[in-house]
Amino acid sequence: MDGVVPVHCLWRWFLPDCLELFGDLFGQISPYWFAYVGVAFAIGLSVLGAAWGIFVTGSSLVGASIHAPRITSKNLVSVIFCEAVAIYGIIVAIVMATRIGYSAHAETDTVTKYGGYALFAAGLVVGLSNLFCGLSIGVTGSSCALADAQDATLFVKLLIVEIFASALGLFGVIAGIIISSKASLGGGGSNG
Amino acid sequence: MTETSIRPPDGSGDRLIAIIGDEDTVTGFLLTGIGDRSTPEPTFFVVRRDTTDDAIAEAFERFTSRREDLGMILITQNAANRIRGNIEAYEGRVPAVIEIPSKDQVYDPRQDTLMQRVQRLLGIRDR
Amino acid sequence: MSQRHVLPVVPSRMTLTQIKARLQGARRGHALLKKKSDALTVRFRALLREIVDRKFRAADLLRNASFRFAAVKYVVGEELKHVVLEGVDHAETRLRVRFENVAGVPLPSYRCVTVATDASTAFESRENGAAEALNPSRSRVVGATSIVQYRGLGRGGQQIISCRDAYQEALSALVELASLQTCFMVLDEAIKITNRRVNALENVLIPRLENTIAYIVSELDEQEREEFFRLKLVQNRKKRELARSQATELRARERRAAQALNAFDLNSFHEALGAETAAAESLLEQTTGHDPDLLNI
Amino acid sequence: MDMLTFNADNGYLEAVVRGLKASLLRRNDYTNLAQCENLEDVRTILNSTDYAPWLQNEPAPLQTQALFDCLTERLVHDYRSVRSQAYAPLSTFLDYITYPYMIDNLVLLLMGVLRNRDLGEVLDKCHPLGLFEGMATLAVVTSPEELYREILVDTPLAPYFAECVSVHDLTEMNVEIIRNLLYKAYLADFYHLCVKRIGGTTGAVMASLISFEADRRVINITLNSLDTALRKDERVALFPRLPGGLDDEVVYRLGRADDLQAVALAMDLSGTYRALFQQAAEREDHSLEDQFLEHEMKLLREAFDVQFHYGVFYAYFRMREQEIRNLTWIGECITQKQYAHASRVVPIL
Repeated sequence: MDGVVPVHCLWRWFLPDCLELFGDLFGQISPYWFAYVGVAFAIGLSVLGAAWGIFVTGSSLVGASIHAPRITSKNLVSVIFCEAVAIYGIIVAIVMATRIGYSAHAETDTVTKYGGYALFAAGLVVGLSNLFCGLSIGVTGSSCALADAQDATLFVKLLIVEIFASALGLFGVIAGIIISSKASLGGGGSNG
Repeated sequence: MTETSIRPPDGSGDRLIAIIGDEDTVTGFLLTGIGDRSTPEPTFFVVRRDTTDDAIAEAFERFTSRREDLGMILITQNAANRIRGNIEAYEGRVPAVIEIPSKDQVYDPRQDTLMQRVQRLLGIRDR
Repeated sequence: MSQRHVLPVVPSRMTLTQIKARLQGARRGHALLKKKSDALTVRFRALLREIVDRKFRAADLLRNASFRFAAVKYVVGEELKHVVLEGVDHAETRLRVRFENVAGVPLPSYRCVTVATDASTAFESRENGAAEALNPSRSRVVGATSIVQYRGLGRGGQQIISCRDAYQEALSALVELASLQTCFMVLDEAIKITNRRVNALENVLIPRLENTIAYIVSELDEQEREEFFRLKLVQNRKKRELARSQATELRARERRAAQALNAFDLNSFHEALGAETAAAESLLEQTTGHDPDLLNI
Repeated sequence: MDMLTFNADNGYLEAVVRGLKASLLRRNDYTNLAQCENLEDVRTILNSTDYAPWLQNEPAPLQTQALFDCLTERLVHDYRSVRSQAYAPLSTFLDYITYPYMIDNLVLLLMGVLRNRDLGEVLDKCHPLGLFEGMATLAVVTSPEELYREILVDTPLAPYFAECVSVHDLTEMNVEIIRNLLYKAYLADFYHLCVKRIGGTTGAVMASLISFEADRRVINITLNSLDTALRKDERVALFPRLPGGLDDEVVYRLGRADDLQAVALAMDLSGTYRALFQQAAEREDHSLEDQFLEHEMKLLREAFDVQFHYGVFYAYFRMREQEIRNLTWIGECITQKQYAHASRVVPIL
C-alpha cells in the first residue's frame, strides 16, 4: 500500500496530485468497513450523548431533590429526553443494519460502494447530532432541575427549552434515515 | 508596673476595676482597658451558660476579700441575683460593689441590694 | 424610773460642782450632735436622690453601650470577644482613690485615670469623664487603649471605637456612682453613730448625771439634818447633865440645909423643889419624845 | 467546557448547595422576626424553617448566645457535609473558604502564646471551621518561635507566614497587623487558585467576589487607620491588591488619605464605591459597613445566577455567615428591647 505519507510531505495533500492518492486510499477500503463504522458511529455517539446528558442532568437532579424532593418525578422528563437520544441512535442503527447484505464482489460494485459511503455519512449525521442533542438536553435539564427546585413555576417554561433541544436529535434521525434509505449493500434492504 | 510615676501625692495607689458578668458586657468594658492580667488571676470573670453559682460566688469572694488592689467591682444583675446572699453579706466599702444592668434585661432597681437600701431609706424618711 | 442610774461618786459639794459641769457639757454636746445628725441627714437624703438618678442614668448609658456592642458583633463577629478577652494585659484604666475629709468623715472619691503602659506613647493621665464624651475624635488618638489599637482594622474598626466610647462613658458614670455609693455607706454609718451618740446622751448619760446630782443634793441635805440633830442631842444631853447636876447640888444643898436647919418647914420646901425637878424632866421629855428622825438613826 | 464536565464531579454538590441556599431566610422572614417580642417567638418562627432540628434541644428561655451557637453549629455541619463529598479541585477550594477562620484562630493562639495563657483554654474559643492538624499538640508550645516551628509550618497558612511575617515579627508586631498581612496573602492566593489554577467560569465569578473583598479591606483599613498610630507606608503594606480591583490611582490616594474627606475624594474616582459611599452618607441608619454588606449580598446573589462553577459554594457560606449575623442581631435587639432596630438587617435574598 502506497498510502503512507511521510510527515514532511503533508503539504502535498493540498496539491491536485494528492487527490489521486486519497482516491486510491478510500478505493482500497471495503464498503462494508464504511457501512459498519457508520452503524457504530450512529449508536456509539448517540449513547455517548445520552449518557453524558444523563449524568449532567442526573447529578443535578439528585442533588437538588435532597432539599426539594417534589422535583424528582417531574424532572425525570429530562432524563427521559436524554434516554430518547440513545433510542434514536439504536433505531437508526437498526434501520442501517437492515441495509447491509452480503455481496461477493463488493469492492467493484459501485452500488455497494455508494451504500457504504451513505451509511457512513448517515451514521456520522445521526451520531453527532444525537451527541450534541444529548449534551444540550443534559445541560438544560440540569439547569431546569435546579431552577425547578428554587421556583416550581419555572418548570414548564424550561421544559420547552428542553423540548427544543431534544428536537435537534430528531433532525439528525430524519436526515440519517433518508440518507440510509438510499443505500443498499449486496442487495440488503427491501428496495435494493 | 508603671504606675509608680503617677502615684498621687497622698500615697494611695491606683486601684483596679473588676467585673463579673456575661461575655458581652465584660468584653465591652474590657474595651475601655480596665482588664488586668498582670497577676495570675484576671480582674474579670465571665459568666457563661454553664457557670455555676458557686463559681460566681468564689470569684466574688476572691475579688472582695483576697485582693487588695481593687477599687470597685462591677457585677451584672443576672450574676448578682445568683449570689445575692454574698452581696448582702458584704459590708466593706472598698472595693465598692456596683450592680449594673445585664445586657438582656431592663434594669430593675428592686433587685439591687444598694437600691433596696436607698429606696427603703428614702421611703422612710419621706413618709 | 424604777432603777436609779447613779454614778459611783462620793457626795460632796466638790463632786456636785464637777457633775454639774459635766451635765452642762453633755447638754451642749447633745445639742451639737443633734445638729450634726440633722446636717448629715440632709446631705444623706440629697445623696440618696443623686444615687437613684445616677443609677438610672448609668443604666441608660450601659444599655446604649450594649447596643453598640451588638452592632460591633454584627460587623466583626463573635471572634472579637475572644480576641479581647485574650488580649487583656495590663489595666490601662484604673481608679484613683482619694479620701476627702467631710465634717470629720473621710469620704473616698474615685476617679478614672488612663495609664499609658506603652512607654513609647506619651504619658497620659487625665480624667476620662465628660470631656472625652464631648470630644471623641481626640480621645481616639490620645486615649486609645492598646486593647483596641488596630482592632478591627479590616472591618468594624469604627464600630469598635464607638462602642468603646459608649462603654467608657458608662464606666465614668459608674465610677461617679461608686464614689456616691461609698459616700452613701460612709454617711449611713456616720449618721448611725451620731444618732447612737445623741440617743446615748439623751437617754443614758444626761439622766444619769441628773440622778447623780439629785442624789448628791439629797445626800448633802441629809448630812445637814444629821448635823443639826447631833447638835440638838448634844445640847439636850448637856442640858440634862446640867439639870442633873443642879438637882444633885440642890439635894446636897437641901441635905446640907436639912442637916443644918431642921427648923425649916420641910413640906413647903419639898413642894418647891419638886416643881423645879418636874420642869427639868418635862424638858428632857420634850427633846427626846417628839422628833421621829431620832428613832431612824 | 465547564458546563459539560463540571457536573461529573460537582453537579450533585452544586445542586445540594443551591437547595441549601433556597432555605436561607428571606426578606419577609426578617420582617416577621423583627416583630417578635422575645426569643421564644423567634424560635417559633425558626421552627418552621430548616433550623428546627438545631434549635429543638435548647432549653426553654432561649438566649442569644445559644441561638448563635446553634446557627454556627449548623454552618459547620453544612460545611463539613459538603466538604466530605467534594472531589479534588473543589475540596481545595472549600479548604480555602475556611482559611479566614484559620487566620483568626492562629491570631488568637499567637496572642495566647505571647501572654502565656493556657492554650487548651484558648483552643476552646477557636472557631470550629478554622481548626487544623497539630492543634492537639498545642499544649507543649511555650513561645512564638515554637508555635511557628511546631504548628504553623504544617498548616496551609505556612506560605503566608513565610511571605509576610518573620519569626521575629511574631513577638514584635501587633497581632492585628499580622492578621491583616495574613489576610492579604490569603486573598492573593485564593485569587490565584480561582483564576489561574481552576479558571473558567469559577475564575470569572470568583475574581469579582474576591476583588470586592480586597477592595472592601482596602477601604476599611484606610478608614479605620485614619486616627491611629499606623504609619502610611504600613497602611499601604496592608492593602490587598488584586487585578480587577480598585484603580491604582484610587489606592494611591487612599494610601495617602489623612481624613474622611480625602477618602471620599478618592472614592469619587471609583464608580461602584462612590455610589456606596454616597448612600452610606445619605441613609442615616446605614453605615458604610452595611452598604458593603448589601453590595456583597448582591454579588453573591449574582454568583448564583451562573451555573457550573465553584462560586456558589463560596457564596453560600458567605450568605450563611450573613444570616447568622442577622439572626444574632435580631436576637440582641429583642433581648435588649431595642425593637425598633431589629429590622435593620441586611437581607440576603
